Amino acid sequence: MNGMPPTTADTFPRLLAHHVLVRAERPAIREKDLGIWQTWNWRQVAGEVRALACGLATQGLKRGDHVAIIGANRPWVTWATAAAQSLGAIPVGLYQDATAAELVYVFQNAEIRHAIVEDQEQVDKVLEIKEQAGQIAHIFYGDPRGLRHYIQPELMALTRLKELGRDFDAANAGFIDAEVAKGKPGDAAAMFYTSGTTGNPKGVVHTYAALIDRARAGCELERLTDAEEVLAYLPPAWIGQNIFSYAQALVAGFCVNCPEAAGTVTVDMREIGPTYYFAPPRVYENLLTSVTIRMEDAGQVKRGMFKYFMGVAGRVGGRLLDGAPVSLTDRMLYAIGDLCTYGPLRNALGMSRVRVAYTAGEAIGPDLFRFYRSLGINLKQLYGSTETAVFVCVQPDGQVSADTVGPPLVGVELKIAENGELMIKSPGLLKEYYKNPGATAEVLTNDGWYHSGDAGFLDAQGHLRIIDRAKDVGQLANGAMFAPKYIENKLKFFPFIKEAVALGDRREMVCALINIEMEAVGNWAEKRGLSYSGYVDLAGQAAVFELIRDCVEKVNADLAQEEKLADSQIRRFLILHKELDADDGELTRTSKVRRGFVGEKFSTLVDALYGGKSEQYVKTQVKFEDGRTGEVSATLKIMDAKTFPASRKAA
Amino acid sequence: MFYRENGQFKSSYREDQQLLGIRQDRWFIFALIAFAFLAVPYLASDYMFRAILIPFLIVSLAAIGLNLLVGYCGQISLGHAAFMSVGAYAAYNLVVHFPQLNFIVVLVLAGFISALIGTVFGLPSLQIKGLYLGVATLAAQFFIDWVFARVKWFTNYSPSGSVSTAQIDMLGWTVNTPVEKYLMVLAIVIVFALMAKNLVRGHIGRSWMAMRDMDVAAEVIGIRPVHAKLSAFAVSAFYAGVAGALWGFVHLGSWEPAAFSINFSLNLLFMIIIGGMGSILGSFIGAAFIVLLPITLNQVLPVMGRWVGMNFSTAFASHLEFMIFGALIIFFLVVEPLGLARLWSIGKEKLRLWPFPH
Amino acid sequence: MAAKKNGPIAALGAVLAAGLLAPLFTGSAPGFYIEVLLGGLMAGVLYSLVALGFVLIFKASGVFNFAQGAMVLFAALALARLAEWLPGWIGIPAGYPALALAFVLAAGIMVAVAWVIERVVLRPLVAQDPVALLMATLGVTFFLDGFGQTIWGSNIYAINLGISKDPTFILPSVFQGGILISKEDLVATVIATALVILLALFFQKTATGRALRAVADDHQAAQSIGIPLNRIWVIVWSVAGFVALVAGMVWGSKLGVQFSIAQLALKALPVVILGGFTSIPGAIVGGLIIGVGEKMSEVFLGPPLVKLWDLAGGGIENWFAYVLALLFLMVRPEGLFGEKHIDRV
Amino acid sequence: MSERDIGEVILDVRNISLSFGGVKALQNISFDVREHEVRAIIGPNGAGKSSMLNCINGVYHPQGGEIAFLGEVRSDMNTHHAAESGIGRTFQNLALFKGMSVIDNLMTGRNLKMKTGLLAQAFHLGPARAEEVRERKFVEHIIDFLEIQAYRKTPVGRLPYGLQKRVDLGRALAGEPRLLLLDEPMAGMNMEEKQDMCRFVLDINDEFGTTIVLIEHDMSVVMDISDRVVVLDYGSKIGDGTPDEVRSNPEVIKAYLGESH
Repeated sequence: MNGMPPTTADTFPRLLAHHVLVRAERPAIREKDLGIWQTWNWRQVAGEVRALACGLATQGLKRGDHVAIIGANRPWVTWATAAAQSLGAIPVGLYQDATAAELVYVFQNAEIRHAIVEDQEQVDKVLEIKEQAGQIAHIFYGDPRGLRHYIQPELMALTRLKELGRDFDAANAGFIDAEVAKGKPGDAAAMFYTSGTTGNPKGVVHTYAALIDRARAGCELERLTDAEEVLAYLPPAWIGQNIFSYAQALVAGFCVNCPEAAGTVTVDMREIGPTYYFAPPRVYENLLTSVTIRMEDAGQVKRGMFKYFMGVAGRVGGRLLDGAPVSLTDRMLYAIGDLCTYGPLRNALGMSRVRVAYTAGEAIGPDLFRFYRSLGINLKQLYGSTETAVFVCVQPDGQVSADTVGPPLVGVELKIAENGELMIKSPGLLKEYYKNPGATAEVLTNDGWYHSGDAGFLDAQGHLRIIDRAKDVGQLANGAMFAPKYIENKLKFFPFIKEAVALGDRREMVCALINIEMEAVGNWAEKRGLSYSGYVDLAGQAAVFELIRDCVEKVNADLAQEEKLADSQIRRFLILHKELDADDGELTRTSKVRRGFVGEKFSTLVDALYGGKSEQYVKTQVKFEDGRTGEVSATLKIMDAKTFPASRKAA
Repeated sequence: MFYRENGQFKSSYREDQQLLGIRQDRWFIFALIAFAFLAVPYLASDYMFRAILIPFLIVSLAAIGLNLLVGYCGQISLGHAAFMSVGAYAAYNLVVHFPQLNFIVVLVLAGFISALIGTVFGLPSLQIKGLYLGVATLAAQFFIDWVFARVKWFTNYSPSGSVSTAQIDMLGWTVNTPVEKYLMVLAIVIVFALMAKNLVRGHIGRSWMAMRDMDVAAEVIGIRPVHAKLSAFAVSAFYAGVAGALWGFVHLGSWEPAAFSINFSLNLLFMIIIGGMGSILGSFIGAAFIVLLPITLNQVLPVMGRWVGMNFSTAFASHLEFMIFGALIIFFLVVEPLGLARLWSIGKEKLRLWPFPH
Repeated sequence: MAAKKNGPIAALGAVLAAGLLAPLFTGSAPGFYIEVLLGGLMAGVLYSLVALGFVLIFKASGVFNFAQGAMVLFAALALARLAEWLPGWIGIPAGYPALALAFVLAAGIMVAVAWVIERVVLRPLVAQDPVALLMATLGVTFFLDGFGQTIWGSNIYAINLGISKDPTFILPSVFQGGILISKEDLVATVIATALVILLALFFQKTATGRALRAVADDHQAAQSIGIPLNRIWVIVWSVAGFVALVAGMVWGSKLGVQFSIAQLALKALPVVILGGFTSIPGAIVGGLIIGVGEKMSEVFLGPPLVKLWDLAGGGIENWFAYVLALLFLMVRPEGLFGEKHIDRV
Repeated sequence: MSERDIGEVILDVRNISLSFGGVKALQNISFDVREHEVRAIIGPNGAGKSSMLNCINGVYHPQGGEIAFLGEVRSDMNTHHAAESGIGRTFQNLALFKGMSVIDNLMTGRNLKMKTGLLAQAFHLGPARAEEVRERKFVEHIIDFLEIQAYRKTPVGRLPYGLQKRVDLGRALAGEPRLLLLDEPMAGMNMEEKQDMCRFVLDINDEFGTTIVLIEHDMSVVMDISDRVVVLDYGSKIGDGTPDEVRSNPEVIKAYLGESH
């Protein structure tokens, strides 16, 4: 049952048809609705899609048109997507929380005439922008609640649309099949709008070939079968969701499960127990925090047990996953732990059945990463973006580590530009930015290389390491690469360090300003019976300095492992006397460090660092919560950190 | 801890409403039943069967009946043993007058007769609540006691006033060894427990609980107190009747009205208080408790006596039993009104949440 | 809930009256008739005594005290055994002095019991649904029975009030052979009456008494005017305990102190149903009705029934009270003197 | 809600008088309710609002007057008949079935629709099972409608007050009432919960065309959602009409002066 579909199934509608042939009765999609998991098998799904497609045809949807789809993870979203594609139209997913203004731009940019939306809320939003967005002709809605008294001619319920479709289908048998037959792998399959940091969003156009090829590559690597269960809980407008819960489902023929409501996702996850799972690092982080918090309230015995077995897991779990040798006693210990801790924990997280779990998007802390793997959850990193149809690099089983994103996936070529930017050539690259040749030219070279905008390099094992956004990467005076964010992340992975600012661009060495994590360090201090009056005092303590110095030197140690970064080891550092704060402009509102600003604000300190002083008096304005401003002043110690000789391993 | 519920999702209401929703629970129960049927017969001694297992099963049945009335419908009964005696004497007379009847038929008929009487004595519940109803049921207790003690016809004019039963014969299978009796009772009790469970999860059970929890609201949404309460009395008395018949035929063999005295009624009440109001499982737990406590006391006390160097009389044992019962009732009413069954379900929840505390 | 019309109750009354008078016209000797009647009244007095305790507690704490009987037994046991032991312990002369002291001590003990009950049972269960409280008192019953017999012993003990048991004949002139009654019953009646008067005074005249009435009328109100509910309960239960002691003494002296007292005390339930849970006069009248009714039915209704259905003996008195109460509940749940109430949504 | 079509009078209350042992709770009150409308009864606390509802669905039996529902004239309702003839009702002080889960509470509200007998139930025979499933489906729609999916199987006792109010509403809806009586649906709620409740009330009236009579002592909320308003004060009617009429009614203003809302 788990063979890949033939290559002749080269568009999503054809893939759908293929599954109707080979696994008509297997579940294709489930939705927790009215208290139970309503299930549709592939035959039924095909029927729904067919009806919708015909319906859309009656409403004048033509090949090449764009269809806006605004909704949560509901079966009809999938069906509508497939239906549009059956007609050769291009579905454009939009986020439910998109503002009217954003909608206006997209609707105009893609000349959208047909919109398929979830409910009254979205209907209102679309009607509101009708004037500006011009040519909206049809709005179809899934949930009729509250819409009974709407009289606008554009409106129609999906149920009605399907009726029309069925009648039409009955009248013109073969029409839809003909339309599907017309589809070509090179046609645009879907369009995804990326909200660029500046300017208007850009519509990323992907062809069937691109999406299906990447989906297939992923499936083959992980040997995904039609037995997989996935939980569709991320916004459908996001390409990742489209790949994991649409493209790959259609390639491997597995079942997609839609949660009942936003509020019930965790419960639904526990019920379904997905076997194939994706989440951004922050989700894993939140889960872990909730686990630790809940364990806090547990009784002595349980806490002891938990602590002990997590220790065992830390030692053994990862190795077992990687198939590395483990002593018999450890295996037995782990088995016991699995019975009374890991197993129940996985169950509570809804991950008992997870075979493959991905994370991507940003760097993930090694401890966090190891925690899940030690539980026996096969968490792996992948690298990709909207423009690359996600799959560029994936860590294969057995070659997993916290700081790489794995080797390039089949069909992908990588090269590093001299400015350190990662260049990608892959069958999954975007066709173009819709109606934006300028932007397209910026990212796509004539010979088909894509500018990822990320700085990275391939390590000794040929695994890709992403270190920073290319534009943030600088150079040390000696010309060596300097990637501040990478260093800062490494520092921030230590629980004791809240924020860090690495300096060194066009300087002879790297120095760091560090914020301690008040709570963690506070606890640490109390355990040692150190008394302290407040942040400034604590930050000034010699013991704390030692503590942080350890962290810094650990970072240096593994920086030394990477020849390109060996020179970026932190020579000197200090602990700031105040917490970096958005109110003082040191962080962005999304709490990212504003490196430049901090550099200027604390110029005296910076000078002191590079001037080789051993301490420096400083006085700073601060805003308090209540808006008053005051001053903090302190004499800050400045320390040297041990550095290590760069290990020159043969690559 | 032993629960692995990922992937146990329900894709139909049938599945969602089934009795044991969680796979692990199903395994546990099936294992338990298998053990009771296959292993116990080889493990237990005749004494075990006679003195513990059979009485336990039968009073469990009676307790379930009482629980349906008190725990689920919120109508108190202090005279349930009387309904048991109705069942017992009904069965006796049926056997006397229609010897050819199959025992199962006899049981069921006895149940119906007792249900009839139960309904009659349930009539006051339409007029009066709580305490008052308690007294009404006491009336049932004493009146019925008297009837069987005095009206000779019921005891088939036996001079001593006590009756004794022939051996049980169903469809050719003569049930006389303790093991056979045990197996028969076990089968019957399981079936009836299942029926009770079905009732309380259906609309009839819900109408009972509605009367219990908030009778005015129940009426407002269209539940007829007459139906709800009387059906509860009838079903409850039916269970009591069957239990009574079994008690007489299988456990006692021969008995007199005193066998179903007010104290028996009170003990049944204690079973469901300790075991758990509104819980079928609780009825079993409570029954086990009340059956085992006296026996253990009688076993343990002399031993303890020897330790402390004084010998406790059997009288003392019985007094102690009284005190412990009394204390336990108060303890549970104050500390855990839902009884041991509640503790059980809490424990289960803890296992499901393991390793988290909540 | 409350019955609308008084038709049925009138009918029931009529039937009872008829039943009471019937024997006179069925040619049983008037003397004997009156004897039976008096006998019934005497028994009724005892019932009333127990019922009294009931009503007190129900009025004050809304608790249907199943344990009243057990309290009677417990008190009686205490009295009997103390009276028996005291001379041995402190060399106080047996007979009245010992009895008197024993009475005082027993009273003290009952106060202690009341206090414990309030602490262990009432306070935790306050504002629980009455059925739960009823069951709690069931628990108390069992505990007291067991406990009492453990410490006081479980044989039959005598309480000797020093009244000659031999019967006396009165009004020989009116009925030939006169009417036979025992001094003991007379004494019992006197004591009971005295007790009732005492209680009446207590409730009418003393501040505590008035407080108790306030509580009975409305718990919240009582609390809001600053009456500590818990103390009230202790007092009430103590008073009930005292009443139980008196009842125990009288009964004990008549029948000997034994376990059956606890069972007999169950009779108090129908009595209060008849009289109404909240009415002291109700308790007394109810007691008398039940007492008389039982004896009458036993003596005059029993034999014909036995003959009619060829019963194995009478024993109607075992259920008469309850069935009467049951009928009463059907037609007039609030009893003769109790007050109605409407439950609000 | 202008385009909603208000129909004929379906409930007509004619000079109802009610008193508890001398205390006059209602003094010949008369008003009518039209199909599909939202009718409010307002008045200060103790104005006799709840008593009025209790008369309409037969919890109380008025001494005087008569009530006509769907043409049937009765001097006093009985609760069961009221329920059967399509009068649903929620309670001011939550009268949920504490021991049961949300689903069971709603299912109980459905009991009038469930007919299978004891034996079928006991043996869980086909019909009983089918019925159970059928009604469960219906109840699930209500759960969906009231957005309480996350609490389906929680015992109602554990739910926060606001949600319990919703379950109470759901239980009433389960009976598919033609006339829905809401007894202070917003009492003790914060502003947000009140708005939710208003939305539900309007949606119910809109989706199912249910006629609604609701009681509130808080004028502000009611005025925007009801078509017509009756004002009670000390057991007698002092105003009746559209919100605007009522607002400008001097007596009403007087009654509400001093009332701090």
